[in-house]
Amino acid sequence: MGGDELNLGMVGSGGDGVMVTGETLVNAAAKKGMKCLMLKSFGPQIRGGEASCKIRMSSKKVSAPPDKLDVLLALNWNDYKRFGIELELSDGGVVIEDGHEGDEEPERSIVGAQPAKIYRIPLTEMAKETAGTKLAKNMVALGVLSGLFDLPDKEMQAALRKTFSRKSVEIIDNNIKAYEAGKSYAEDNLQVPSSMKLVIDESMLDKRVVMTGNDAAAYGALLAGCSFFAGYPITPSSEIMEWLSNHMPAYGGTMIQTEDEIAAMGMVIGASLAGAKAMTATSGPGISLMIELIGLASIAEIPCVIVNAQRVGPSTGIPTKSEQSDLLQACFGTHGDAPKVVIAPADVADCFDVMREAFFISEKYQLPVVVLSDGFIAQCKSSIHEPDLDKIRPWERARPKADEVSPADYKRYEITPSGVTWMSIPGKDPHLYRAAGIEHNEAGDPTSDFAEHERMNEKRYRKLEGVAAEVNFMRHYGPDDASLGVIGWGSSKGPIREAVEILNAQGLAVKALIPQVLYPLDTRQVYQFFESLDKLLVVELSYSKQFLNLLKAQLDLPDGTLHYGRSGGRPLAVYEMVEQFRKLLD
Amino acid sequence: MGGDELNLGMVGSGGDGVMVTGETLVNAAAKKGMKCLMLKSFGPQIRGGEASCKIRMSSKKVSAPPDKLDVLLALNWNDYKRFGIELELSDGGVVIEDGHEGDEEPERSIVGAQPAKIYRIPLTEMAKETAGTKLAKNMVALGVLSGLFDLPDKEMQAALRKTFSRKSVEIIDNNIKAYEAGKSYAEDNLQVPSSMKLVIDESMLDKRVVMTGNDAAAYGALLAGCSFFAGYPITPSSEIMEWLSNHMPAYGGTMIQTEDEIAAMGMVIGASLAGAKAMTATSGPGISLMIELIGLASIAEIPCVIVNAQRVGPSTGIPTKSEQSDLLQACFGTHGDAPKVVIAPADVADCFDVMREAFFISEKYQLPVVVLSDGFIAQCKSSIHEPDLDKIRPWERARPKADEVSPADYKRYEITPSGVTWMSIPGKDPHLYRAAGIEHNEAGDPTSDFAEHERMNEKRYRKLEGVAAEVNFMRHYGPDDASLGVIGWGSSKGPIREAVEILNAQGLAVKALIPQVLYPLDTRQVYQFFESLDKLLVVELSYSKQFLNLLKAQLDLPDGTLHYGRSGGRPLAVYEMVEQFRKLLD
Amino acid sequence: MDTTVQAAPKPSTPSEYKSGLKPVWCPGCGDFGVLNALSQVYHRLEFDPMNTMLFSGIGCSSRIPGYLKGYGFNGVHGRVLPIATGAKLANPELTVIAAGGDGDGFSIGTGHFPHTCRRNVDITYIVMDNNIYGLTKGQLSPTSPGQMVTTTSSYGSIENPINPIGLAIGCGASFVARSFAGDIKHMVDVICQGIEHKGFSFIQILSPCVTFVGKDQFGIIKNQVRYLNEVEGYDPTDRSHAFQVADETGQISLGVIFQHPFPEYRHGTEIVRQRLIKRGVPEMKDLIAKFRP
Amino acid sequence: MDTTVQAAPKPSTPSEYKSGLKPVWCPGCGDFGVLNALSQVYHRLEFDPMNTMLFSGIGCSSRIPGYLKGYGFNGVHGRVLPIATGAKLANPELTVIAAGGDGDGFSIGTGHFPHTCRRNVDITYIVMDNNIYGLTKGQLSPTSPGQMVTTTSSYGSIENPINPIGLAIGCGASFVARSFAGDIKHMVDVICQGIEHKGFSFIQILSPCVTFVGKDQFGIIKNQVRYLNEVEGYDPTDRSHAFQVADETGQISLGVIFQHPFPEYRHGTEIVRQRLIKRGVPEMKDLIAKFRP
Ligand SMILES: Cc1ncc(C[n+]2csc(CCOP(=O)(O)OP(=O)(O)O)c2C)c(N)n1
Ligand SMILES: Cc1ncc(C[n+]2csc(CCOP(=O)(O)OP(=O)(O)O)c2C)c(N)n1
Ligand code: SF4
Ligand code: SF4
Ligand SMILES: [Mg+2]
Ligand SMILES: [Mg+2]
Repeated sequence: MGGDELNLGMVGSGGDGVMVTGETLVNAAAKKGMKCLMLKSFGPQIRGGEASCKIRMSSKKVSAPPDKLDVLLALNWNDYKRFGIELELSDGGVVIEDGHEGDEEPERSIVGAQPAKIYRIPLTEMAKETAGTKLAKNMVALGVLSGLFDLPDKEMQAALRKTFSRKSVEIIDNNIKAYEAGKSYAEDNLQVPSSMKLVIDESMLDKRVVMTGNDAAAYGALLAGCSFFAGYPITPSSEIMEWLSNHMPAYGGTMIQTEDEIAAMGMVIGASLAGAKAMTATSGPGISLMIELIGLASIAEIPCVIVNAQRVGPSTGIPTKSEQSDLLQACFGTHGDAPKVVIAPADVADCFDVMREAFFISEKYQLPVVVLSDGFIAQCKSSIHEPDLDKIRPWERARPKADEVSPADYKRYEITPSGVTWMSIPGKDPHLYRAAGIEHNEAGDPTSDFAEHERMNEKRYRKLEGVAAEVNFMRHYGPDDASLGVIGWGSSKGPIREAVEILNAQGLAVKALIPQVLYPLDTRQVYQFFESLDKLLVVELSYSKQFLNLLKAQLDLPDGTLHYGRSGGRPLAVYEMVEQFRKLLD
Repeated sequence: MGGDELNLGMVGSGGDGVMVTGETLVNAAAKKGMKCLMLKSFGPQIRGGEASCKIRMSSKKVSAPPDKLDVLLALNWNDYKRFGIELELSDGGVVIEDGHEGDEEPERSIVGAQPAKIYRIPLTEMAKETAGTKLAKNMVALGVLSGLFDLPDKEMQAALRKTFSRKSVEIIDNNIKAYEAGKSYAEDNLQVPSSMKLVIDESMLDKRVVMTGNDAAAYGALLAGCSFFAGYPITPSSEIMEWLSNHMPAYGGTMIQTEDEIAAMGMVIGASLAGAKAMTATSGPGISLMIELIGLASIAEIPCVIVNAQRVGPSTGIPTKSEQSDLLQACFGTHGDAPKVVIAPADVADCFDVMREAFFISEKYQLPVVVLSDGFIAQCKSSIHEPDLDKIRPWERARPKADEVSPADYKRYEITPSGVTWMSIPGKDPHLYRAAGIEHNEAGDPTSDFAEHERMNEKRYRKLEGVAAEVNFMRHYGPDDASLGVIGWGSSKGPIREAVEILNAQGLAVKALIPQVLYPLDTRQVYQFFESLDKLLVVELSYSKQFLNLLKAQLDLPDGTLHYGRSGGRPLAVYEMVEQFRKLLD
Repeated sequence: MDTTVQAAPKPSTPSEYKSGLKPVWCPGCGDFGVLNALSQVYHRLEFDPMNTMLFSGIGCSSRIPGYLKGYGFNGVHGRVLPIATGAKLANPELTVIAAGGDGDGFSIGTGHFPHTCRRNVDITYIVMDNNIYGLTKGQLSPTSPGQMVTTTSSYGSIENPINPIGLAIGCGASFVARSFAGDIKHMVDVICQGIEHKGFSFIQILSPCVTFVGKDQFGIIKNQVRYLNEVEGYDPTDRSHAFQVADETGQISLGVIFQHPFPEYRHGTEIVRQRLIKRGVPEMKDLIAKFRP
Repeated sequence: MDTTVQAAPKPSTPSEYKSGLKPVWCPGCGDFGVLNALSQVYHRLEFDPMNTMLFSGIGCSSRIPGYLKGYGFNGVHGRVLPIATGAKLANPELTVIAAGGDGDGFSIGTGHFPHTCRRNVDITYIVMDNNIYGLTKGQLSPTSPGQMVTTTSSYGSIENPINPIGLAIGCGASFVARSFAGDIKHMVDVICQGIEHKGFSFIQILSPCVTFVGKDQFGIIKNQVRYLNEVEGYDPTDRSHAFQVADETGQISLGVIFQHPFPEYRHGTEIVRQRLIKRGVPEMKDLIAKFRP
């Protein structure tokens, strides 16, 4: 708390403007070159019900969602009841609430530590006074936070202007007034220990952008050359198609909302056959419907990228919450032996790079690539370092070269050492062929010969060897020679990484490995990681131990490997990870 | 060869009547109390193209498909070319072909050993002479086989009459004449060493029925109390619905062909909610479409049985050939953590018992049960021991008892120690509830609370512990203390079992384990099996080692466990298994 | 029905037919109207909740089974028709109602609709049509009018919307009606007729989404409605007439648009069963004889 | 198109448009007629195989891409329309044809049909309708007539068959036609018109299954056909007239039953694109500005 980071939670009713306040903070942080991330949570009401958010900001790295809160802003204690369990106060944390000193105490039952201090501030009253409407109470609160924690004023005001940029000048001015009133109030009346002030390391000033994982994935796909998107809305992935709906048409690409996920996957396959870099994005229920056609893309060797922003399952599950329980489906969900690649972004920024790799792999190896994002990454509004746009180099599919193979000799599914065969493009290449979801010979004609089937299986799986060898995509944290190691994946990276850093700083030799190409796993690298270990802990957010099972399927885990897993629904916490590490160290 | 069994192959063009001949033989064998099984194979023509079949008959147990042939009946050598690789002749095997001694030699390139003897017999000519049509040449051939190998004449004639029972008396008589002519011809002109004659052990005379696995599954389901079937045709499972189409209506049940597999699974869920024991049957592509709704049945805890008669995958694959590559999909194909039970019949007769267990498990534990049959079992016409109809005891779903819980207090998803909660039935119980595919609290109302989600995951998975403990369904072969063991599943059982028996007879200590409830695995039993072992071999027909991976996910395999797997497309052969065993013994 | 059952007292007012759970809908949402209408239907037809099953898919509208007394099932997106059909076929004594949104029914669920129409199983299907995807926050729906800007049609929809009424008639549905969430009495009448119709009844209810389409929808619709039962000479059994109503623009006809009695699915199954019984049905165990060689 | 391409010589006779692979169909199957007709269509319209894509699902009929020159795809059961749509949208210069069976199109694929009609993407869809599931050996199809006995309707079908022509018109298809595998010349004419139609064209071809329905089908159909182009005053743009044809019994009308020009999907996308271009399109990399705080 304080010092180099601030963890802040807010809760309010519909109309309290919790999300607007949060996003303004994220923007302000980004403007000041800080890292920042925001986790939203909503009540059951479709719209306008109670909501909460948690924000973590720092000049240094921020890779995990906020654990316990330094500050809790309660616009409404009744709503806090619903979210309390997600809004745990840390030791020494403070609470800000709407009200007058001296009024009757509201009913509070704060989860976590007893607050070091409760500031009662007449937010609503000040809003009415300054902005003429109680709706501005969130802006008063923002001002209070700014004053109390010494947040960068210039950036706060700029962010606030951005937030209201579509509103009238009058509204903007009123909100600024409300903000300023809050700020003065805090400066005049309140104080927190200076240790709680956020130290902004100006040397860290940096090019920041504010994105969610869905934004990064959509933009990354566009830059990777994706010109065709077909999809069907579903939480928490819809924003990918919404962003592309906005930005694809201008570049001549097609974004189409289909009747269902089956049609989406079908169109992606058709578009890819016709030469486009094509993708879809969905969540668990949508993947379940696409399974058959993912298998088709596998046997017919059609490049395509499928984003799955995982949510809590099974079935409809909890659409707004995140989990890591679609992993085995991604790897093994199709019937038959159907090779595909599964790759997982580990944070918001990463979505950008992962899309690049996904298109590279799928176009080069001509197979479906599943990008396993999750609800946390997908929707977490973050201030991140601007992605490296120059790293994008769209890969061109290998086509039969006119001078190397004549149309008559061309065999679409010729057995090659790499498993990859040239793929001609209709309208561009005279090398005609017929693709098939039925088992086929090298020419693409149906066969029921078992020997041919075996050879084709070999060919198709050989491509995975190439992927495992070529795509080196794994994150390491901590000293190489640590004797205690953790392996995790996806958005668990954040808390794992921070826990490793915390413990390393305390002189404890722990390390972590986050494979990103989860299938096929580059087992060499993993075994190397195991070498120094006395103990290995596998970490995931799946009740049924899917990651553990996936690892077991692909390699031999060290004896006595331990597992820490639980259902999703809330992100892994840094302190939770530290606790797990400590248990192992004992 | 000879002695206690006969392995016979036939090949011919459309119209040669290969299948009719084969089925007649199976019936004859069954009438004589013999075990017998027949494996069919067709060319690419939709109908009326070349076809072949292989038959294995014996008074003793016959649990594997025929390996190498004792006799090859070639009605047409051109067709043999296409099937040769599936029709391998064994050492000392004989060939029967249509033709005259002295005619120009046909072009033969027989796969396997050189024939000990080639009998050229004017089948067509004799057919014309006796029956007035060359169409009867298959019956002449049948007569020849009967004479040559001393097959039971009375039963042959009766079976032949059964085959033609819908034809006119004249046609039947003509076919009988053709048969008799063939028989006399063989008795008069040919002879095989007496060692090749089939010894029929009259003490084995037994109640036999002729069924395919699909027949057994359909009939088993009906007897288990299944009153609702919804499905969509697909090879090789369609015969289940076809049989039920015929037999269900009379008993008040419903069999409905739906617009697709999604609708089929949906109707099954609806019917089950409304109180019926409900099932569907399909193959890989259909399962892929049902995945989403299987997940729904899992979270909403709705009993249902789904038969998957596996075929070669992925995608459309080879519809007419068998493989074991839908295993991981069955266990882990749904998104989210969605417990279900996977159970595999190991042979044709077994389909009957497995359906009983499947309904028992699904009704008792209120979850989807996937019955993983395969194309070989599903369509293999077999003479088997009549199933024990008395073993069927339809299980009644546990409903809230009026005197134990009032409708107002009833909670459909109450957390219980066993994970199972009473399930009321509309129209029967006043204990109303709302089921949901969304995560829910004990009452069934939606929740997004992560703690509640964790508790519900625990509840749902707890049911699997009950299943693993209660349903003891595993086959053991060979001496308990053998140091070499094989573990396999499904239709691999046949060849594994025979290989074990052969090697045991030779004094070699090998044993085999065939778990039938594959998920959740009763690991205690498996570990017990491991105890005596120096070496373990995992056997399956999946290129990507699905069974091995499933085992690894559920237990720790002994160090140095070996694997023998290959793509499907042809069944595992006994000699292939023996070879694998021998390799290990070396 | 079991004799041991202690019958629960039947609700005696419409509001007693509500479950008591608080709807998650936005204030003003059309779906509240549908819920109120259904509770009145339950009351008017004196439903025994124990014999009533209300099925739905996923969407704002699909939350409705949670709010009514009876057996309910909030399934998955798009599959309400097969699930409801299965329940009715398995347990024909039940009153089975299916409900859901325009996306649920006419986008992801399209494939089941023609087949449900032609089978004519005796269930009632209520589509709460708001021309948008409400639950997922405002994407294009198959009934969104051309040019509509949504989060997935940033520059206006370029697709021709589906016409649920025309489609239903084209698919041979035996009962096709339309009502409006702004007129509870009308909804109650039409839904009652639908439920009493023997066979599949389809009812489109215009149920505005105040959040993602707009509060003005109620007014816009109200200004265009006409009631078919007030239209002189309107004959709902006249198919081509019905097609014209389906194609109308500028006005919105409410009421039973098409109704045509044709045999219910169960009629067919019963005939078959009776025929078989007459022939003589063997003991199930005796079927084994069919497999004897 | 790349300049490096060595153009293959264009086939110069209908039979040169065949791939040479031997069809797996039963002797006498109607699908042979469709294949022959298509090879003549390719020839008449002077297709360059390199620019032609023929898509299908799974079924006997769906084997057809194997037998014609061009790019082909024998996909999975029921998904031919989305796959073909994706190809056409991604590569609008191609001629895209979709083909398949009645089960493929109107049972498992039903859900895609109304949406393909309303999108009006410029592809041609040929359904080879034999009223049965051929490949899987004789089960009930959605176009099997009532009472038909099949392996899955042991006592006669109790469902009302789907009416593909009526459904297509009801779904707002812009081109709806019917032809017959027994009349090659007619098929060629109608298919050419369908391909030349701008937008989605749907053609039902009655293509008898001699094995599971019967050889007599050709004769039965032949006895009932009438040719719409010989019917005086038949106006294919008259929707209600077209519905009557769809509903007819006792006779079978062949030809273009309904045709109505309305804007093709691409028309909509092009308008949007031009509008955006006029506004000014930033470099893709400059879109990053949208994310600056
Ligand atoms: C297979 C699947 N795809 C997508 C979704 C996401 N989803 C939930 S509701 C919905 C559409 C909601 O629209 P509608 O059916 O019209 O209902 P409304 O909310 O408007 O009442 C979608 C796309 C899902 N739950 N499952
Ligand atoms: C998902 C799926 N379900 C079922 C099948 C099995 N199947 C293959 S073709 C077919 C139907 C064939 O009928 P139709 O489409 O009318 O084509 P036809 O053979 O009559 O030309 C079926 C059910 C399949 N391949 N995939
Ligand atoms: S989003 Fe629209 S449809 Fe959903 S509850 Fe709100 S107003 Fe109703
Ligand atoms: S089964 Fe019927 S549809 Fe299929 S090829 Fe034979 S005749 Fe044609
Ligand atoms: Mg809607
Ligand atoms: Mg057909």
